Amino acid sequence: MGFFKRQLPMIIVSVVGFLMIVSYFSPAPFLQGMFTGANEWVQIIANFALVIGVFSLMRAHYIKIKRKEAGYGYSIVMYICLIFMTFVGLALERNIKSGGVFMWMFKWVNTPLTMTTFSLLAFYIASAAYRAFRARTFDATVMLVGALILMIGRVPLGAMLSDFVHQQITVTQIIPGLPEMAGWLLSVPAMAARRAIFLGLAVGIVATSLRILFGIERTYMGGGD
Amino acid sequence: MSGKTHSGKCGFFAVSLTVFLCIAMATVGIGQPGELVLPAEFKAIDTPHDAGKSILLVWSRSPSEETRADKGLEYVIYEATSPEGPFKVEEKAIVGLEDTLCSDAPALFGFSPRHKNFRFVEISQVDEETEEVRQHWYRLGIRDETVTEPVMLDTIVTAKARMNYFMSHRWNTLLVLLLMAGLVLVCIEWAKKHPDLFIRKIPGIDAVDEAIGRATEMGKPIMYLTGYSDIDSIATIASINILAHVAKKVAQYDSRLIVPNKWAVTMTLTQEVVKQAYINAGRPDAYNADDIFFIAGEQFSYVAAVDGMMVREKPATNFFLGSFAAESLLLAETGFSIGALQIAGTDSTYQIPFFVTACDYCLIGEELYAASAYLSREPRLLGNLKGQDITKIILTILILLGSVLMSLHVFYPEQHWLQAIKHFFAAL
Amino acid sequence: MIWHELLGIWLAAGFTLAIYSFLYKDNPAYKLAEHIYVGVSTGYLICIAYWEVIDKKVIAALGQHEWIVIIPTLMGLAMFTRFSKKASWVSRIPLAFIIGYTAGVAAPNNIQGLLIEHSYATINPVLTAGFAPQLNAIIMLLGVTCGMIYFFFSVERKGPIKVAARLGIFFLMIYFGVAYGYMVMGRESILIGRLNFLILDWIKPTLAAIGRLFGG
Amino acid sequence: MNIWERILQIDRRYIFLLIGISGAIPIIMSFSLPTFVTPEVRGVYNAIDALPEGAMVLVSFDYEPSAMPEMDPMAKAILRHIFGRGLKVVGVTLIPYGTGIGEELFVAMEREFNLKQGVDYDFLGYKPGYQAVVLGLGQDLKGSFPKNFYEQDTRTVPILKDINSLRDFDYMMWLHDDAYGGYGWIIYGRQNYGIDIGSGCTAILATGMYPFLQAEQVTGIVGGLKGAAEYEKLMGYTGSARLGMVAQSSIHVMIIGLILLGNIAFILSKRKPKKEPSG
Repeated sequence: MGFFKRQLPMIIVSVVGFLMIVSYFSPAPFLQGMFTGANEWVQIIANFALVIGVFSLMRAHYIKIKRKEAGYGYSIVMYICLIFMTFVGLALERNIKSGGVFMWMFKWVNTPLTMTTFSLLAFYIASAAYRAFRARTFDATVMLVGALILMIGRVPLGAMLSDFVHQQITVTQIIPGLPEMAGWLLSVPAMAARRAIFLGLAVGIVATSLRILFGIERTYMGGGD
Repeated sequence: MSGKTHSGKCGFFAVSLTVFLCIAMATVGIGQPGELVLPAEFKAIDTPHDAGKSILLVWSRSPSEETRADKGLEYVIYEATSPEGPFKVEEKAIVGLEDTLCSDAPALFGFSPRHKNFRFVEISQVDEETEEVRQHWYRLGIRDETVTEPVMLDTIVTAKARMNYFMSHRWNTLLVLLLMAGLVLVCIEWAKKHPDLFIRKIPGIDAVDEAIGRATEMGKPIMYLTGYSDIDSIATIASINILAHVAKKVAQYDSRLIVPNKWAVTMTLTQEVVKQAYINAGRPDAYNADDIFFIAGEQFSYVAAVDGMMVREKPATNFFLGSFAAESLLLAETGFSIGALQIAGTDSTYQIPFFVTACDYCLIGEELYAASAYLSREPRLLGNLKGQDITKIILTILILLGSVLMSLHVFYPEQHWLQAIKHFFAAL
Repeated sequence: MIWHELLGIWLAAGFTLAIYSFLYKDNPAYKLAEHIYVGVSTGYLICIAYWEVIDKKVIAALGQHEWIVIIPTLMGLAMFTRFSKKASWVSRIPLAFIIGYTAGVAAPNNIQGLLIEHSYATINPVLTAGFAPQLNAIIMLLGVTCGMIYFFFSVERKGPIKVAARLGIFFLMIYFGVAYGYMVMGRESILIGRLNFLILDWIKPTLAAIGRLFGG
Repeated sequence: MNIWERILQIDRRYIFLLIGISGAIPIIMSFSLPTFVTPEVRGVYNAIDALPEGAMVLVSFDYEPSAMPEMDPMAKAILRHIFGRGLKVVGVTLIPYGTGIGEELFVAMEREFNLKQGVDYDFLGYKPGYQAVVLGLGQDLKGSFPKNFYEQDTRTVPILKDINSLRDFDYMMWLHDDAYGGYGWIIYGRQNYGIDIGSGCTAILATGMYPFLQAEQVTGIVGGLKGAAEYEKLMGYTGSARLGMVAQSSIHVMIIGLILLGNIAFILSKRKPKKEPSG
């Protein structure tokens, strides 16, 4: 039994991974077919797994309802919405993409909730910036200056401001305007740092993948040998 | 010298270059601007690194390109199913002067500068009706606005489309992969002999103990998020590896660990990992599977639910490790508002700034992948970090050297080997 | 205006305000919106998963006698063995398949897409025509190499390495600030979208309708 | 605790309030700032304006719902221009979410211009494969989309009668929030089938599109809310984009002001706050 529980999954990981690598380097149709096939298989498995996720969600709310925990009424609402949406989408409407109750729910319930939750970012981005962008240390100051130049330089205000200063004080004309500075910061020093991050990431990702394929790293399977 | 050039092709190009130069000089000597001059060389070869569906037709540039460029000069390819013909009157392909030089397609021909003197076209050998690969024969014509009929070259060429098993233009990827695989294995052996390997401090990971201790003291739970991506992202796997260490410590400290998941597969894996960690810590009874659950499957409903849970459960510590998208700041700011100590780490470069501003500690990019090894202190994994470092050192040296050579190339433009390192890194 | 659209606008406006109420503090309106959101979005996800994957890729394939699709189906079903204590190890097989796939795809793709591509973009002549491009090339090269040195894990930070790593942090900080500033505008426009909806699609038409009602 | 220290520790909910108000007021009051039209937006406008009556325009709706606040005002302004001139539109999308977006826009336009599906416009819908879809459309439109979004046989749809490939379109508008398929429309659509393309994209993506403008692979770029506002200006109306631009500037200035205020307070209070950012 130990073989099926421990070794077999590791063998599958290595074999599947190796085949994927080979198919990356070969144009042979059967390998390419295997690559797309594997991609579809992963999708199919993940979609079956969704049932387990939904089961977990329903169980968590069921426990709340059963124990009549504070706010269990919300869990009942969750149940109603989930069952209603699923019933409409699976049983009532075969063509869910256009018209109908399903798309109406998507358009007037799901989308506004998505957009609104997303838009909370505008508030958070302001409060986080207010708190963190203070000239406390050298590093924090560098961040602050970079953020300010970008924020001012990329709106019309930045251009107007630079033009005004350039016209008033002729000497400042040797200093580039804020939009140019913003563009330069983005394309040179920030790009350099981003590339360094990317190169480090690539090495980290590949090394982690190889550790997994060689069976050196197996913590994700519950660890132990 | 680019490694992409095959020796056979080298010979072919060397010969054809000579022929081309002779003819070019001859025509210039004759200097008849009124006549179209035929290319000196016309050849068919199998398309390298394809599945055997097409061939390439390659010919030397006609000297007329120089003299009659403004006359809409173009080449015409005629096709036949047998060498005797008949060559279909309808053109198989018309080849203009833009983007058809062999040097425009280094993936097929490599970077040799001589390819500037040749043009090519890729021709499918698949029969449109039967979808079978069939051999064809080709002739080349040249024409411009001033002539009604194209001037035809007598040469009839053909090639068999062969199946290639290796995408030769990806040899650089293969080389890097083999190098890294070798380094991984070598460094493991090395680390077994040198267990006391130096690893620099990673502040975010050093804070893990403090963060868990804090939660225990306050009697509040710890929240751990594996991020936005499913298990198809290596960052998620890295995060699950870190979770194993965190869970073990949580079990030892006797705190509560909450792991809300966005994906069913990560939920399954995180349950497995946490359960095993509790077993390893000798406290299997303390493991509660209901604390590792699926909370919502869509990006912002996940945010709404996790944020709601955060303000209600008030965890003392938040871990955000894995891939994150727009939700990074939505989670971290809510975490800040409840006064949680927050440790974040992500490979999503655009989200790192948000985590840096809103969290107490942030693992930047690669540090996320190093964290598991750092926490485990296992020689095999630490040796692996050494391997990563060696790769980066080699990369740094190559980048510096490459830049120096490229600078020299500015002064010696005919020394094409100076571009070799840059060309090695060309993703074709 | 059609009645169901009017209902939709009012519903959407209500949800928008409910979510925004969270900015003040957690409250019943937010909780209600949150639970509805989780229910609806998960239901949506289930339907999409069924129609786009199970129906199109499994049932349709079986209809065309592509029996190979039975293997991933069985692997998918094997995930359910998690509910049994004895057989739960079977679920490791589909997990192993997915992880093998992930690792196998990630390794070469990241070498090509990140490592090779960004190295290629970095290697440029340092000595070029003009002072400005030359300076930029030097700064770029410096930033990339020092940034990489910052990530070295097994090299002690002393002497030149310390200086380089420090310089690397400097470049990283510029990037963080610049990237933050760069993202601000896009985030603002999302809020504008919501405000536009609330004011232009909801409040103003409603006020206009009330005005018509009483103003004759 | 002096005033500066109080400002430093201000409850973040006041910040939220300031942001909300500074965004809402310009929209409520319908403020508008003078809008200057940039050449890249004019490039798209002029290209559409120069099309002969009855010309065919392909529109690809390649953006996700999360980009709708930025993209919808732009898409509406451009579609109004196209339909207002009596041109015909065929819609398509390379991403699954694009179907909902495309359908909704067509429904809105149908009402506004009294259009008829199948005669004045048609929507092909979604097909996976990015570049493969572009290539498929380039070779055989009806073969790669046997049925349109409304489940009709594309061979029987009147508007598609003479449309067999990308070559039969007079212009293409690419509305996108990402470089789907690695700029498949430009690389394959433009280079292989010679279709003129206008790009409409999010502000973040616009920077990355400029090389294509310089290489004349797109006739113009409409970038983000700002681009949409300029297009509305060209069309001669003040829509949500122009109102939104003022609101956006106002929020933007507010955030900058807050950061500056925080720093002034910090310097004047000379007090170290608890939380340090880490790197």
